[in-house]
Amino acid sequence: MSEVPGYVPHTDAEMATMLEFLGLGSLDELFSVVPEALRLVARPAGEAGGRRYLDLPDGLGEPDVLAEVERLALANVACTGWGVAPDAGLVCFAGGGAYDHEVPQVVPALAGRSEYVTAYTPYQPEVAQGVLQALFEYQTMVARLSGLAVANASLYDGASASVEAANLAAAVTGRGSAWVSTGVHPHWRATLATFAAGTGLDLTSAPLVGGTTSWKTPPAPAPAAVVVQHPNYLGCLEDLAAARRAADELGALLVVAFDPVSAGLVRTPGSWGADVVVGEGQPFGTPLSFGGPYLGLFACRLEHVRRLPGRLVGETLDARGRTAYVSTLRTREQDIRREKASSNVCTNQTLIAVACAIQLAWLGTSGLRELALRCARATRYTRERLLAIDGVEPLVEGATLREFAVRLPVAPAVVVERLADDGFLAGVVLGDEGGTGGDYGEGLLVAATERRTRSEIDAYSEALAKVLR
Amino acid sequence: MSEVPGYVPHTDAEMATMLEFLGLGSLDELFSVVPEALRLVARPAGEAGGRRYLDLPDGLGEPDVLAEVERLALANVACTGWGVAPDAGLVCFAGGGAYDHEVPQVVPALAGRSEYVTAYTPYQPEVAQGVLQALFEYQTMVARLSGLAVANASLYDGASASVEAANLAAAVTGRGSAWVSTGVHPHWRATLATFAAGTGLDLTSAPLVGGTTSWKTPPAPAPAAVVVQHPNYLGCLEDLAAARRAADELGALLVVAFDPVSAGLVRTPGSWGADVVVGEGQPFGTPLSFGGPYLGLFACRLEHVRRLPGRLVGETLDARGRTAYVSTLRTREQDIRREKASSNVCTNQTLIAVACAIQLAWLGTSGLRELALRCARATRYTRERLLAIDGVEPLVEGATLREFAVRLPVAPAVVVERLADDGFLAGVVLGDEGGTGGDYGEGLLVAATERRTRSEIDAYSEALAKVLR
Amino acid sequence: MSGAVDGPQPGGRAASAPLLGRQAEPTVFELSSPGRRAWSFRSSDLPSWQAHELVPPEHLASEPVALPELSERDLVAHHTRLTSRQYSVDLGAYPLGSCTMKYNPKLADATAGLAGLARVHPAAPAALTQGWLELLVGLGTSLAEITGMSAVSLQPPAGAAGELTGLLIMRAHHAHVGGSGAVRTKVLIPDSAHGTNPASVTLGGYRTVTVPSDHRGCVDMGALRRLLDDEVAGIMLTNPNTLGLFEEDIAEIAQAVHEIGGLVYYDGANLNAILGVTRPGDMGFDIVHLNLHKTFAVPHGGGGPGAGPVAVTEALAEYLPGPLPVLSHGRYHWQTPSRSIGRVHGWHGNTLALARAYAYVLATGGDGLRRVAEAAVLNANWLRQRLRGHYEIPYDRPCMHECVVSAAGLRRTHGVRATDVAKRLLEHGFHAPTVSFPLVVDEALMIEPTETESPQTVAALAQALIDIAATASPEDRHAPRGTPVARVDEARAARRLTATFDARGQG
Amino acid sequence: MSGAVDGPQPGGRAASAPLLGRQAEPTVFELSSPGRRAWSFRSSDLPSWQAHELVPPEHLASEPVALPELSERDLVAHHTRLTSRQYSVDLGAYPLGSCTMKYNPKLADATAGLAGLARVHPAAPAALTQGWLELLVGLGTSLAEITGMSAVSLQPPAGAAGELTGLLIMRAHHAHVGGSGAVRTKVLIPDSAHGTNPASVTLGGYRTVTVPSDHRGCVDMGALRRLLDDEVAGIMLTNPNTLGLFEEDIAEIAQAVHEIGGLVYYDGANLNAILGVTRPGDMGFDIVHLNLHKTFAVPHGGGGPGAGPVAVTEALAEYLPGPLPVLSHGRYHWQTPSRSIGRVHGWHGNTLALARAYAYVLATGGDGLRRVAEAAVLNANWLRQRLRGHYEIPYDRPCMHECVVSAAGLRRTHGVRATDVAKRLLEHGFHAPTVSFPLVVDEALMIEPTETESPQTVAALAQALIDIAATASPEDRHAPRGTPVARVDEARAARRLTATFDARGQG
Ligand SMILES: Cc1ncc(COP(=O)(O)O)c(C=O)c1O
Ligand SMILES: Cc1ncc(COP(=O)(O)O)c(C=O)c1O
Repeated sequence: MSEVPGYVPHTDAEMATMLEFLGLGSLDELFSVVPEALRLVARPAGEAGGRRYLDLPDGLGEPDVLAEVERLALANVACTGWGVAPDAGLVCFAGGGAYDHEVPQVVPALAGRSEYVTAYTPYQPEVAQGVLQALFEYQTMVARLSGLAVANASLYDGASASVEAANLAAAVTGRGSAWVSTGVHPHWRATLATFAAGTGLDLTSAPLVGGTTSWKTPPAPAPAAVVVQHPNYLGCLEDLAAARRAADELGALLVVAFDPVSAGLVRTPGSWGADVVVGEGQPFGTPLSFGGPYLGLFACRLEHVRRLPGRLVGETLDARGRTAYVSTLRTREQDIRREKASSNVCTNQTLIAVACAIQLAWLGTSGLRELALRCARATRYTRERLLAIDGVEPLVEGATLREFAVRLPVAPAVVVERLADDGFLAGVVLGDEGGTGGDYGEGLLVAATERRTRSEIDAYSEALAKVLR
Repeated sequence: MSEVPGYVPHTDAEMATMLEFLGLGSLDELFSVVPEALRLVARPAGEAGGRRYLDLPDGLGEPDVLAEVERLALANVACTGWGVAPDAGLVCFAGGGAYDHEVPQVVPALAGRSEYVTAYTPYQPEVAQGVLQALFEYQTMVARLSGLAVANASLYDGASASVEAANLAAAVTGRGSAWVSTGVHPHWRATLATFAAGTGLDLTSAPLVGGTTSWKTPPAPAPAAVVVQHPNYLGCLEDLAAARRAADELGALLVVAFDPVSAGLVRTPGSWGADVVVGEGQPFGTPLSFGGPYLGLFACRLEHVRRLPGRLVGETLDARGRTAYVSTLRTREQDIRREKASSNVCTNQTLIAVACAIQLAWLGTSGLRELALRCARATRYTRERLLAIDGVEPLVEGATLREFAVRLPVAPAVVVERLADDGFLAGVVLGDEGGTGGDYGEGLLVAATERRTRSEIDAYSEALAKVLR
Repeated sequence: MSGAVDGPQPGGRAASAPLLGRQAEPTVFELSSPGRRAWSFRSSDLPSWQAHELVPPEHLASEPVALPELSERDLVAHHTRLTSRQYSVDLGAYPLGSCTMKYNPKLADATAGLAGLARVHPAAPAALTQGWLELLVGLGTSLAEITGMSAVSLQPPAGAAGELTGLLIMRAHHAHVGGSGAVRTKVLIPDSAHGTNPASVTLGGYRTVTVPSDHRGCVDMGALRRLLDDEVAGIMLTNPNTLGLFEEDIAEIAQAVHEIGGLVYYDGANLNAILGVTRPGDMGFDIVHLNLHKTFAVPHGGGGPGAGPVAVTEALAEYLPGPLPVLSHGRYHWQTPSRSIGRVHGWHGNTLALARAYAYVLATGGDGLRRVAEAAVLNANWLRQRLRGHYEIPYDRPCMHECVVSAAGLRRTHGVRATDVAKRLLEHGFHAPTVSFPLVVDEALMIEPTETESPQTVAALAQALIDIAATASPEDRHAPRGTPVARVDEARAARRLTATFDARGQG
Repeated sequence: MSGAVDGPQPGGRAASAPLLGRQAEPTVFELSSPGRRAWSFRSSDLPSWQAHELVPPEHLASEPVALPELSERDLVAHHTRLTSRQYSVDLGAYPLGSCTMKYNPKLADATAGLAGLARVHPAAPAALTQGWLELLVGLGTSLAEITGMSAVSLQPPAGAAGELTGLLIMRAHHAHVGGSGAVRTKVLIPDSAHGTNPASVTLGGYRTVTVPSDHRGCVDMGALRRLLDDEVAGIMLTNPNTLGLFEEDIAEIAQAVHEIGGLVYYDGANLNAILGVTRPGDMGFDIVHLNLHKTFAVPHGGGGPGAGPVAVTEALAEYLPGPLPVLSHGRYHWQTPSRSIGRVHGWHGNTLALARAYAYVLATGGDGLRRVAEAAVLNANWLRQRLRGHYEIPYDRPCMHECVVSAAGLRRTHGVRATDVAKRLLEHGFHAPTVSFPLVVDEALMIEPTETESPQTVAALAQALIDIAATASPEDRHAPRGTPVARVDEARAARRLTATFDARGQG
């Protein structure tokens, strides 16, 4: 039996007193407005008496709940790192949009403070300066990473951010289609396609040729947006100048889905002329988490700020002239604009944005660069080791930073399965993404972050060589 | 190389500016007051040049430190529970002063808040109401558990609390000895003996006869205190009326070292007439922790409050008439009383006391009783199962609550070793305590807390039977 | 002169904490000092190739992106002080109507921190993630039982995303059953609906048609029937609605909509009121989204992350977003429904939030879920009754988990608006209720105590509201006093937009 | 009338938080409501024997001990609000002299939370606890190197316990070498010593003899020599001493004491100043205790737990408390030294605090430790220099990690005492320095910035102190304003002693 059902503090005696005040004889009478025929009965001690009750087990005490959840956790093979010993987990070489980066202890220690965790959307700024200022700092850092003037306070994930970007472009241009590079993450393209069913947006693909997007054959009519990922799904740096040119020729907006870690080494999308920059913020402060909650980054030129989806925090003053922060340009949002809103986002990913802001400040200018550099070194080293194995071929050529794709003489899914026995998550199997995808041919996507060491990479390549032998 | 040596924020440039202000040319000059001959050199890049430097490795980055500490943690076989899966750890039947009780998540969540964790002793009450009020609540609860009027704000552990109790009794009575039951934890008796070397306190033992203390042959001259543990080290409830009588006959104080969990079922020591009550607070909110930090409970009659060791928080008012808390009767303490102080305690175990206060409030009246009841049930069941095994005999008779002692046909140390392979920490080996101890004969002390389930106990007794077969 | 180092503001001064000075907290950028740092990485022993050896010259950044440079100490102090400027459920009651700001049990935090859940790559094969799949199936099954539906997708990351997902399912259904000739263009929504509903309708490719409320605060059945035609794709309802009132005619509404071939959508934001008491599926709903961050104690995180699973009838299961976790032959694997609308999330949804919700479901259980609804409804009704005579109660009949009162009277008599009442409540140590929503009520205060507040707290909240009404004065426009900042100038924020530190002074 | 439930105060109101109302926070006893509860246990499936079947009647409690009865929600709110009323290092600078309130890196918290450390029974055989023993040996070895000593016991749980342990070692040594006829009864202590030193001396069975300081603030060598005779067991010193000054004559002092057969004890509370710069062992000390909660970043926890290991020369190693962890034949085990003074702790010391300290040593390393001392000493000297002219500096020469200034001037001119300056500093967003200690300085303010405060913070701290001196007025006696409570009436607390909730109204 649940010890404290539903965490309800009321004793039976207290409930009785309250009911009496209401002139009611029982808790059931509270629900007299619910038609009899629709009502469930309370879980009967003995018999259901023909009436239906909620067919769920009674609540468990805290230790039993935790034991059950821990049982489930142990039924996964997690990636090595804090809490997962080298010989109990998998050394992670998988990426494909979710990366095994270090999350320092300050991030959970601070983002886990209950004032951040248990607050609502900051509707009362006088008692929400903590969340608001943290978001203001987040917006500033995301804007800087993207090279654009303004960033919102978060979206659900990279996929949803790319949907919002396409919608913004459609609203700005008054056009009904988008030209999307095949180098954009297949899940993001799938998500774009799902939501396009509602907005009626037409999606055309631009193919990858030798690892980067070819913008040779523009669709007609001219699209609202040219959408490119940089580095793209196969890990290759794109030619953003070419993308910008393609957009210019079509009068379209350039939407760049970027890897924010890359900003430690390569030029910002804004510096290439991107109009909208989106990205997945998971690499900064969020563990792999089986895919969520992650963080949709969204930045744009200042001229589009009134079409910015989601929340935006602005700086202002309080009645005593002190600096204060507040949600601003609220008239864009669904609760005010309703059916005329260009986005329906309400709850977003604030706490993940706060964690991201903490991690970015922990990195600082030099740490971000060091992080990107270490990823690039590990990736280069891994790539060289792997390509030295007989039968391993590059899937595409092209400059990479943290990820690259290879062709293998054995089915990649089999390789992943076999290497798991040796303690490695070998990579992401191309074409296995579900939905859109499979445009890349059979291959394995291999990522190496700053967490990978020489000895891990050596062991991994040896294990791979053994499987391929 | 350490990334941020010593967590020092200063950049080299900032240090140079500060040195300049001081008219110094280098950091070394800061230490010009240190005689040359005594000085170490900074760790040389290449050579030590004959001079000595600190022979420690350079600092590690956070992930490397955590990996090293985690390696050490994995080199222990921990007890099962949160973070240690059933098949990776030992089901704990060991007690002997350290018990495997449940610590609900609220305890670390609240006691772990950095305002509690990173504050100092509350010397500035205006900004320390959090710690002070938590300690006031702790004192109240400890006083209630002990059945005495006043409790201090914590001592190091049960052992040190018993030393302080003996010292208090000596000061109150002006006498120089204590009569200590052999049922008092051997480590506590050893600690008493260690410190008695300084205070000159004479310690005489009162023997255990059939599980409880015999007060038949009082020492002469009359002691300052009669010291008894309840339930005692072998788990047996003591006859506190007899102890009180013995103390009365000698004009001595009665010091009871109690198990605070027992207060959920049995009469408080205060109700038996104890003058001073001490105890180990670990069972309330502190994990096993390899023995520390634990929590020394200390309560006494109001008449002795001016001899109370350690800190005491009192309620008062602030300048605006609002309730406030403050460290009080400070003149007892070493920083004011100096060589005349009867205790030298300064830093104590505040955070552990706060955790204890949280856990006690989480339990509440009914939870404390339920906890004690569940321990007693598990212990009774375990005892019955074990005594049903051929060759297992009770070491002593006597009513027990959470712990009991058995005699085995195989050396207990061997049994513990063998059962560890089956996933059980079988108990505490009697006579193995080091220092004082070994007064009990060869045996195994077995504890069963509320965390032990029927199936665990069944499996344990079967494994034991197998070893003994 | 002093040899002090210029530039950054001190990070070790807590003057911004309400505990002390209440100055503004400097931004992290003002705390930054060039060259200072907190970061460290794993030692890797890899060749130290330099940037120009790794990145083609045209891509190489000429200068690094400027991020704040702080010591770990200053970073910790900054955020510890920021949190001291933030109200939260863990500090006190948060009766924000429609938001269900209940207490989030601490056990769920432990769940989300488990390495065996948190360190799992989302693209790892199902064979390596059986625990996760079992958890997701377990949660989905529980939610189906609670809502009375057949199948569930856990992908939508929030309520609004769930709504849009539901509408796309509606669209796919009509496209399939109606053939390509169907011209269902409209979705009906009551005038009391939450803003996400109409916004989602638009993004779902439909037109919003507003259904008026009647004198009871419920859907006007007559008006509804007049609006129903074969262009109607469906209707979106919350029940209880945003006035906290149960739509008693729900079965008739559903029947009427079904009769014209429409579908009935349940916005589950208010599910807390009916847990274990009645089920959307039994009421006739076809599609349901749930806000796990409301009803299932996933903490709100200052505005997310949440989770907005969608549950549907058996007939609509084939349209659910995929892939879905399924059990077959004793193993879990991923499977995409035959006519799936496709993905609505980059991976599998806000999975760690889902794990929290699952822990809550296990802890609460069938018995506890009903108790939740009972206590939530009891608290709200008690509050409504207690406030009678002190505030106007526009729809004064038994409410469910929240009650809506109006400050219109105070506005008339003292010029005090709902917002002012809300700000004054902050001074009393409570968070404010939702103000100015639902739109159908003038000067609305929408109060949802939730079941985790004790009767004593609800009584104190009521007393505070009564005292505020009793002492209302034009001065209230200057409330709140004593908060970390005084009344914030929202107009100025919009007028002189400063959305980044770098825009300071440009606004 | 209202159907409200009487008795307990509301637990869901945050009026006590400085963020809001600043009322007094009710005690947990006032929040209690009979029958309410938060607890739950593991389901165990055991026979449900009742109390009277388990406990002999004479022992059975007639009524249960009354503990507060709260919901988890109210318990969480209570302590969250209490913490909001508490200053801490994580909020801002804490320049409390002699206490070394440095920032405690977050990585150490993770260390202490590791199940593989926290869930280990202290009586488990060494074979099952090899990791713990290796950790303890590793820490002990590092501390020996840092102090320049030979052997270490990690048992003492705090500084004072370390002192007493050291004095008992001193006693055991004299008993052994001097035979039973030795009459060493005195221990010398400088007049600037911390109160624990003389108290420990008494508990160690010795008599305290005070050594005066000379004009430099150091031990008066002449006076010392006059006090040295064969009744002297030894001397206890801190170096730097509690004035923050380095005892330059330390080698001569040690030699003089050694010459009369005495031992030289090092109170390691101030070790932060000399890490990697010089070592007690090299100075001639025989016994050293360390405050790991000062120098090695174990957080102070509001007054503990700490850890006070004792390190000794090779000659004294045989007296150390035991058992000690040792490595032999590739395995770790416990071993008690031959002439051990015995146990000084119930188990192995404050082990989880030791684990934190070890993590700190690993992270800081040989290079970092010296950097710690450099920055700590730099900050303190910069501060001293900056305060010159604003406060009297009784011993105005280069200091080590802390500096002592005096408010005696302010007292003369404005009636403002050191305590008032301290309270005013709270209003500026800093914790106060140590006041009225060391005793040898009139109106002492003992300021220890520590190395983890940035130059900017130290500058701001200095500026605040300067502003306070510049604006000193008799009004300062009413400081602090704006803190959760105003100046607290300490005298009343002692006069009407109320040390438990149950004593309320009896005081
Ligand atoms: C009635 C109602 N519907 C929908 C939503 C939207 O949910 P979310 O914020 O999770 O997107 C809300 C949230 O406030 C709501 O109250
Ligand atoms: C100089 C000095 N010695 C000894 C001590 C006592 O240490 P502890 O508080 O750990 O017992 C202190 C602590 O304040 C101190 O500053």
